[in-house]
Amino acid sequence: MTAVVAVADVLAVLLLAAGCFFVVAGTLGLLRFADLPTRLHGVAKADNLGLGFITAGLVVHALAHGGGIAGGGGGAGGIVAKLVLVWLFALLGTAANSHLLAAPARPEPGAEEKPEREPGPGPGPETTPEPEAPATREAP
Amino acid sequence: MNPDAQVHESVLPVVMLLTSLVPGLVIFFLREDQVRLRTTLNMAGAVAKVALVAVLVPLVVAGQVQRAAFPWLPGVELVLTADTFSLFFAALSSLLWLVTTVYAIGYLEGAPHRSRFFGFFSLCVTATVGIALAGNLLTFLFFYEMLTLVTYPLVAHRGTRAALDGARTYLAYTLGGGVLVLLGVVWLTVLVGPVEFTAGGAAAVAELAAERPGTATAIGLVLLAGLGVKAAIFPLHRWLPVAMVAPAPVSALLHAVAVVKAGVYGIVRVVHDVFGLRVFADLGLLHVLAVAAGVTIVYGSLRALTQDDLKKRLAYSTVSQLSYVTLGAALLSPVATAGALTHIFHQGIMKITLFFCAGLFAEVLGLSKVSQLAGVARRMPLTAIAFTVAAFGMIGLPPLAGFVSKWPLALGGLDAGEPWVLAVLLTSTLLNAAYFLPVIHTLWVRPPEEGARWVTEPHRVRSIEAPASLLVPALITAALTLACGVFAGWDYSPWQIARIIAEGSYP
Amino acid sequence: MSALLLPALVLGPLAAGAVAAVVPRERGRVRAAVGLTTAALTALACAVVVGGVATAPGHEVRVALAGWEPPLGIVLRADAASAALLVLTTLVGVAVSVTVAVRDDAGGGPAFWPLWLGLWAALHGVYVTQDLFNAYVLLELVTVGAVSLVALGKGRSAGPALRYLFVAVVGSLLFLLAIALVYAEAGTLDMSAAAGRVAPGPLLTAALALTLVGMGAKMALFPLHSWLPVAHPAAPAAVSAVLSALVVKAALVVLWRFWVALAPAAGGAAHVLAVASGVAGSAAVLWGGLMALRQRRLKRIVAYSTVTQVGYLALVLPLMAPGGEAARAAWSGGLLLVVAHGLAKAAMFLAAGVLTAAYGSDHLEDLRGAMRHRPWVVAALGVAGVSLAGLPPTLGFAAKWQLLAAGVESGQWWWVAALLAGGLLTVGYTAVVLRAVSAPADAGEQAPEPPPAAVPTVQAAVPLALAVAAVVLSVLAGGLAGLVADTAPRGLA
Amino acid sequence: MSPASVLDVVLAAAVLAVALVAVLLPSRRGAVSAFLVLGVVLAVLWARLDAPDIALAEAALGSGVAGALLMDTLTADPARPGRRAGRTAVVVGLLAGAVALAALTVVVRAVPDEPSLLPAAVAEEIHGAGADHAVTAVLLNFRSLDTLLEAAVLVFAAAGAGALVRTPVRAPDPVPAPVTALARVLLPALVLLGTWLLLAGTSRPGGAFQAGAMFAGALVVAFVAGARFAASQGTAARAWTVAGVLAFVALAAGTAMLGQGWLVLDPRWAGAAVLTVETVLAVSIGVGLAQVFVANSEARRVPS
Amino acid sequence: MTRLELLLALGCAVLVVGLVAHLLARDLVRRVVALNVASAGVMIVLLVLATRGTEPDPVAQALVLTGIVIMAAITGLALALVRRVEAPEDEEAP
Repeated sequence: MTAVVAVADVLAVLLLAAGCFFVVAGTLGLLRFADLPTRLHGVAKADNLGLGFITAGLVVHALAHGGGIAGGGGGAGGIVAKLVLVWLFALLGTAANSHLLAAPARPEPGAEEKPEREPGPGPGPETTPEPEAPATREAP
Repeated sequence: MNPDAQVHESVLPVVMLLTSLVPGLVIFFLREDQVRLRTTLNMAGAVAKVALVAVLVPLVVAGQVQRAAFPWLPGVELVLTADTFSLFFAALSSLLWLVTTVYAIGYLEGAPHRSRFFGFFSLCVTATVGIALAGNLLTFLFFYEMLTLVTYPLVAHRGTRAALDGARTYLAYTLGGGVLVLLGVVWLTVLVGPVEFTAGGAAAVAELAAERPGTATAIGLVLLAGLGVKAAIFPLHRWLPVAMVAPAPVSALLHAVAVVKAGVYGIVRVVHDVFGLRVFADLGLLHVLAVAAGVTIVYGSLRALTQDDLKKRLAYSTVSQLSYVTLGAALLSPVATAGALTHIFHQGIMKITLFFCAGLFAEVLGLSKVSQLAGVARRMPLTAIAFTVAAFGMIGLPPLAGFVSKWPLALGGLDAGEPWVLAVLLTSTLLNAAYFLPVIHTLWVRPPEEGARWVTEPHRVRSIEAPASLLVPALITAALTLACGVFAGWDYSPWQIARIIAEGSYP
Repeated sequence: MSALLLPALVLGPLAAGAVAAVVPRERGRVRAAVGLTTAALTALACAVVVGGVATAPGHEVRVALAGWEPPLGIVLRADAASAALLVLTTLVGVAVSVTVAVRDDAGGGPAFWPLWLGLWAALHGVYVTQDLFNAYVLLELVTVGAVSLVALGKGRSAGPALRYLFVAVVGSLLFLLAIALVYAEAGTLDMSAAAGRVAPGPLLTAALALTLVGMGAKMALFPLHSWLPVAHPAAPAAVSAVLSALVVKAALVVLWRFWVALAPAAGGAAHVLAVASGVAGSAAVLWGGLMALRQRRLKRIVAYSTVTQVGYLALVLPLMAPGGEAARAAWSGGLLLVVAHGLAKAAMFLAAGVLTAAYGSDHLEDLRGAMRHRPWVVAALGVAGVSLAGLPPTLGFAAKWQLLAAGVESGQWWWVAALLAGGLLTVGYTAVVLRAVSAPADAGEQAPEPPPAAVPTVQAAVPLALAVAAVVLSVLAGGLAGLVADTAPRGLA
Repeated sequence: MSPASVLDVVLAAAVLAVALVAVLLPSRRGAVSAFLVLGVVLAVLWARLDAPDIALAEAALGSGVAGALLMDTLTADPARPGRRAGRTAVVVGLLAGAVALAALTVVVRAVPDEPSLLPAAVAEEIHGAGADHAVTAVLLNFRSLDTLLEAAVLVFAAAGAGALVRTPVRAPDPVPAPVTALARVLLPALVLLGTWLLLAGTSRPGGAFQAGAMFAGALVVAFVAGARFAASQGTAARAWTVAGVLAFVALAAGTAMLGQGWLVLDPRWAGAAVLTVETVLAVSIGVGLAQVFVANSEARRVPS
Repeated sequence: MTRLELLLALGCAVLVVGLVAHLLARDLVRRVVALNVASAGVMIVLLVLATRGTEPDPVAQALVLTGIVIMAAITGLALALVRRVEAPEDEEAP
């Protein structure tokens, strides 16, 4: 029996590591990309995926150990359900936020194509809260 | 203050206070035009108080002391006792309050803010009588500070810039004094518990003086300095001339009776009934007090010489005369003490007459400078007579009241072995003559100047030279000056009662 | 009976405040009606409780809420000190309620009532609570109520209100940390229970220091006072009266109770802190007095006067230190001063409010004719000034007498000097106000004073009523001091 | 006491780091964003300190509602550039801070390591206290006055903030499509979660305040999504805001008149009393916090 | 350095950081944030005290819960005041 638990633990650790990797990748994307849509794209996609892996890792861990730090009723099943719910709400939140942040930047669908833009794509209109975190972003 | 008195718990002392407190509070609420009601209230209060004094004097002389005590804070209580000395001062206050009320009603005819004036006027007398009847140091302090508060609006009554400035100086000095007295009283009460005025000084205080002379001396000095402000001892006297901006009745009552006498009365109480003469002398404070008084006597008279404004001259004269009492109280001889106490009474009567006359000259003829008074006697003979009688009394000519109180002071000085007192009294008498006689000479002998406004102006020939309500009080007090001198032998005269009180201080 | 009523003192006005909040703002009269009935009922309840305290054997009325005794439950205890404060709060509270009921904008609009009743309930709570954390929550309720009331003032009152909120919350956080440290050592939150379970050491010293600084900030003790002269004048007239007379006392009461319960066990450290409080108090007395002399606006003078009086109240800590007779005198003197200052300060601010309403501004130059047109309001200012200065025959004199006696008894001459100097300064700025208000007759060349706007007579009479109360209550001073004397604190070891 | 484990050290470092970032970022937006992160990290710390109730409250109230209020202020960024504090002031501040911190750490080391009296007392008395979960029992029975006054603080803060609003409140009209979509999903979920938290409070971490925060979140989402009922500051809204306090006072008065004394909950019906009060309290806190949010959002709206 | 001392020190550090930043900051919203940080510091101290025994101390936790709710209410009031302070002058009083 302990063999299954050991394998589950290894699997959980792997999944958690993958999750962390994707979250870090998403954050790097946020910092490295130039304009708003691409940065939004990076952080939304990668973080959600990372969170999915972390949730999966925790589910495996919970199944293996029958209840974890969250404790509470419903044994492993309850926890798994709650973890999945957490992930779903996180997805819902990120989706809505991405839409809201990106909406003003997208040109109106009906408007005609604007004449040739001036050379070099300037950074998208600054609507996102530009965190002056000491990110070393060299000007485009 | 007499040692063998039986003490009766009675409500009389409280009634003494209420006779002026209640009318005062009611008058505050009267409208300006309710003159008749205000006058009746004033007069009723004044007469009632004098009547009460008349009732109490024989009782007290017979040895029954009326006492009323109220618990205030744990361990300390407000005490009102009507013993001989307190009644002596209360009699003076109520008598002169009655006379001054009449004078004030006449003087302020048609003036604005009279309800406010007479309200504070009554509160002022309440405080003065409160000081007189105070049975212990705390009660004395209570009314001493209240007196300052209620006299400030009187001094500032006219509301002119000069009046307000004068009142501010007055407030600064007297409150400074008040704070010192407060410190002294708290200090003493904390060390020896509540101090009752007892003839010959409180035992507990004597004990303190024996154990801790340093502290006792410090307390004595603080109390003397605090009381010295109101007793106008040099250099704390500067507020007195400045407060002359007040209307005449205020100057008369405050600076002849209420405020200044409170200070001197306080000094006598502290020296005689708190520390006791012997203890005060041993601490060496008696000598300090005597010297200060001597200096003030001479200084006051000197400054009076140079004052052209009549009220300023009288003010400096008061500064000097007050220190007679302090000097008398600071000499180790019963005769001097008796003289000092009598002088409280006599100086009050004489000085109030002079202020009344000054008020008359200012009110009727608009003259406030001595130089302007040339030949005024022709126009206002009665006022001039009253002024002259009071002036001669102040100089100390027999048979007037002044002589009756100055002579024992001189004897006391010799009796106490302080010959320099005689020299001070002599120089002061000469100086008094030097600043009063020229005024009398100007009044009677010098012809009125041609340009003088009151001469050329056609004046209606009235039956008497000034409104009766102003003239009669002046004449009454002048008559009193004469009576106190002539009938000094009468057993209820100020001199006799003063002698009884003085014996109490030498157990 | 009074034990049953004690919690009603806190919960009654609270519920009334909640009800008043629900009444729509347009129906101002209904809110005023709720306010006035609550004021009346509260006054009755206070009378019963104070009577209960006076007659109860140990001079205390005690209720364990929810039936749980400490250390688990919260205990409300009204002793002589609470009785004095309840008397003060009732008098000032009724006066303020009547003033605002008679004249709406004195309270800053209909929103005044719910906030005021909530504040009133919190004040009652602070006076009677025995539990440290309960005191913290009550102080926060006082702060929220007071800040919101300041923000009702006309003109730019939001800035001063925010500044007051920041200072008050910083003070509360420091006090909360002090509670945490005491709880860490004593294991209980009840003050009297904790007193026995604390020992001299860094924890208790830190707790005392934090409470002194925290409450010092909330009651505007010098050097943490700069928000008060900005906030109090900005508030509507009736609110500034409540702030200076009552709200400042809430933090003071908590400091005193904390000190009386825990300082004796702290040994030497408490002496050092008491002296620090004394120095801050003396500095406040001098600084407040001097600044008050220099102000040209009436409300700012009165605000700086509060800074001075808070200085006096801070002197009580060092005066209580030696214990014995001095501590008893200092404790009863402090309480009398709290009541005397509360009445006098409320009278002064309400009078300033009437004059500002009549003359449109509180600059001394604009109030020239006030003596002639509004003699009774000026009289209230005068009598209040006399009581603040501690001159007879007012209650202030009794308080000052007790404090001086304590100072002399324990030989602490510095505080005696500060007390005396403060009295003179107080008379100083009162005289400045009285002089400015009674326009000198010979200043004929200035424009004749503008006829004052009509002010309801009741609103003009309230300040004088409070000032006279300050005089009349001096008769009760003995009773109160006696009541307090036997429950006085034991001195610092 | 167990030595500090790696997780504790990492967590402590994280909290301190985020706190420093939150206060040092010069721009208002940066500070608020960092504050939200701090809320989450603190929630983790509370969970680590075996305080799930507080973790819930921190997430829901500390960073949730307070975060929403702060984010709301960002939309009205003032044009005024932030004046920096004077050089000397900064130096003095830092020095004072360092000294204070050093003193506090010395003091804090003296904290005795054994538990206080109260956990044992609570454990002993909890059986009849109307709630099995210790924290809820303390909040609503042993120290019920604190909870009542705390709700009062919220009521009068809402009243104070409401008094500052000058013009009538209108729900935001141009509501972007994703918001309505999100609202349609979130609203029922939040209400359901809130109710669950409320009911769980008697036996597990949860209770009135966490549930109240959930309801407040629901109302805020409804307001942002343009629902008119969420924007109203009418009598109904104010009635609900004060309902919690009034219910509590009514209970207190009732127990005083009829029962054995103020707030004395008889074990027989203690559970029912606790639950009813908690329910009214939760809704009242939800509406109260929402009123504060609405008052804030409205206070910036310039009457066009 | 036991866990208790570490976390208590953390609480004090966060409190001091919050208070100093609150007193130095000029921007009103940053001051409100700093105040919340300081409050979090005190809550850390209180909660760490709750973990001293085998069972977590429910009373200390109740105190922290009350503290958090109060801090949220005060933040709401403070931000409403910030709005009034920064509102353009034309908004007259009611």
